Amino acid sequence: MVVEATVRVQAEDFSAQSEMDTLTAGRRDVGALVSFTGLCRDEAGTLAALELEHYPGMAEAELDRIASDALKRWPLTGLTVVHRYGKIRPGEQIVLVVAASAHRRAAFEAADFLMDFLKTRAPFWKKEHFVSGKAETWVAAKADDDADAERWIAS
Amino acid sequence: MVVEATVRVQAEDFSAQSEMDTLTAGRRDVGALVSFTGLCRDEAGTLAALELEHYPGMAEAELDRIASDALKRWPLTGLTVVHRYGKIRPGEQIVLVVAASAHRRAAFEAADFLMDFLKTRAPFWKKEHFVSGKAETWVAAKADDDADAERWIAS
Amino acid sequence: MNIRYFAWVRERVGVEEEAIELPSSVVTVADLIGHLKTIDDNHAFAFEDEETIRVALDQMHVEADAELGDAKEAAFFPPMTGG
Amino acid sequence: MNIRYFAWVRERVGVEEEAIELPSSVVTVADLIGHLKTIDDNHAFAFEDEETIRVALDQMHVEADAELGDAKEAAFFPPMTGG
Repeated sequence: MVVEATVRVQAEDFSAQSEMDTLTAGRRDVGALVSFTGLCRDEAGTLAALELEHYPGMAEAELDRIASDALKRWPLTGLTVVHRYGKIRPGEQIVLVVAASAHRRAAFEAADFLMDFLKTRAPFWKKEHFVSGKAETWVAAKADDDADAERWIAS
Repeated sequence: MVVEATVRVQAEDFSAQSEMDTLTAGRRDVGALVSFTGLCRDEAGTLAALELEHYPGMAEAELDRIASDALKRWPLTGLTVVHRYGKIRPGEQIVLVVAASAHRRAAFEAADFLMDFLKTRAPFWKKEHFVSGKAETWVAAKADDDADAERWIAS
Repeated sequence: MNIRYFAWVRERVGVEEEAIELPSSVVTVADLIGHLKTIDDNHAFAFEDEETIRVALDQMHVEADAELGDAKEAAFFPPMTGG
Repeated sequence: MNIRYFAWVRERVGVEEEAIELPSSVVTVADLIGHLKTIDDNHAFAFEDEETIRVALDQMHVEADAELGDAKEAAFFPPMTGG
């Protein structure tokens, strides 16, 4: 049984529940469903909005590659990744990963793996707009994120 | 800021989305939301239903204890655990954990930890009812589940 | 003392709950199990493989060497299989 | 060859995309960066700290020593910060 991941890059908001429902609809072999939702924080009231730039085409292609790796590595029954672009305000959703499997460990690990590699490999960039009106700045990549992604290489 | 976990043990179904919404409502400091939903599998068509017995009072108390441990261990902004009892059919939901945090690693680890300890410490027992009509049997505890819980003791 | 049973321990004993007067020689959980096994064949069968059975005193997990102290309720059950 | 820029690399260069004729001496990504830096001050500024900049050829990540081959599009951008 070949499982295909669903990958979408869109400006519109998404519904975690509706993506989860799609992965379980009509099935009775899914025992575990893990969702990760990434939201925009206001950084203690200083952030007015994030502006998410992406490389159209490559963003989808790279997310597809990461999702395919996850499908090879864990016995999943389904996998969905949705990433937004454009202006996103504090409290709004940015990214969603849902992994479904017969067993919980596979679902947890696949969702965790997907987020780690998405952060370091998917071509998206965040620019911060501040409440104070000070000049917008590009978010710097975190060394932590590279370290998180490297966890999966040794194991 | 003291964060209190929400723990519910109930016969009724639950909505992951509504529990997630509760943890993010009116907040702008939540950057990561991880949900785990455990569902009843039909075991390749052989299972008619699971019957979940629990120890009323202790089930809630033990889930509270595990949730409090998680809140001490990770900087969470919210944590919700819902566990059902009674007869549950294939495709239906059994358990939900939602962990919210500023950062994704804390949310992932807390949800994972909660499920591991819930499996080995919360007083719930599953009895399988079969499609074939053969005698119902109690599900045996898995050595894997103990090993999963022990991962957190060393670290 | 109030004694409760769950899952297959309950099915073997044949009751969910019972109130039992304990002799003063019963100090620990292990003593309590020894005492319960003498009640009848159903209890003896339920505690046949006593290493497997888990115990809670007043809704807290304890080991077999725990003292009953002033606990009001003891519960016996198989390893948990929730989640 | 079609060249695309993203995030602050785009802002420094001043254009999102440009078509550039490459001399035959440009074989690898590193050669391409060297060539782009000669175009004007904006390009030189964008590639000032060239170790930091990531590259994709036809929408696949590559390293600086990768050969351009018959790739139609090269893209330059800072480390990713999605998710």
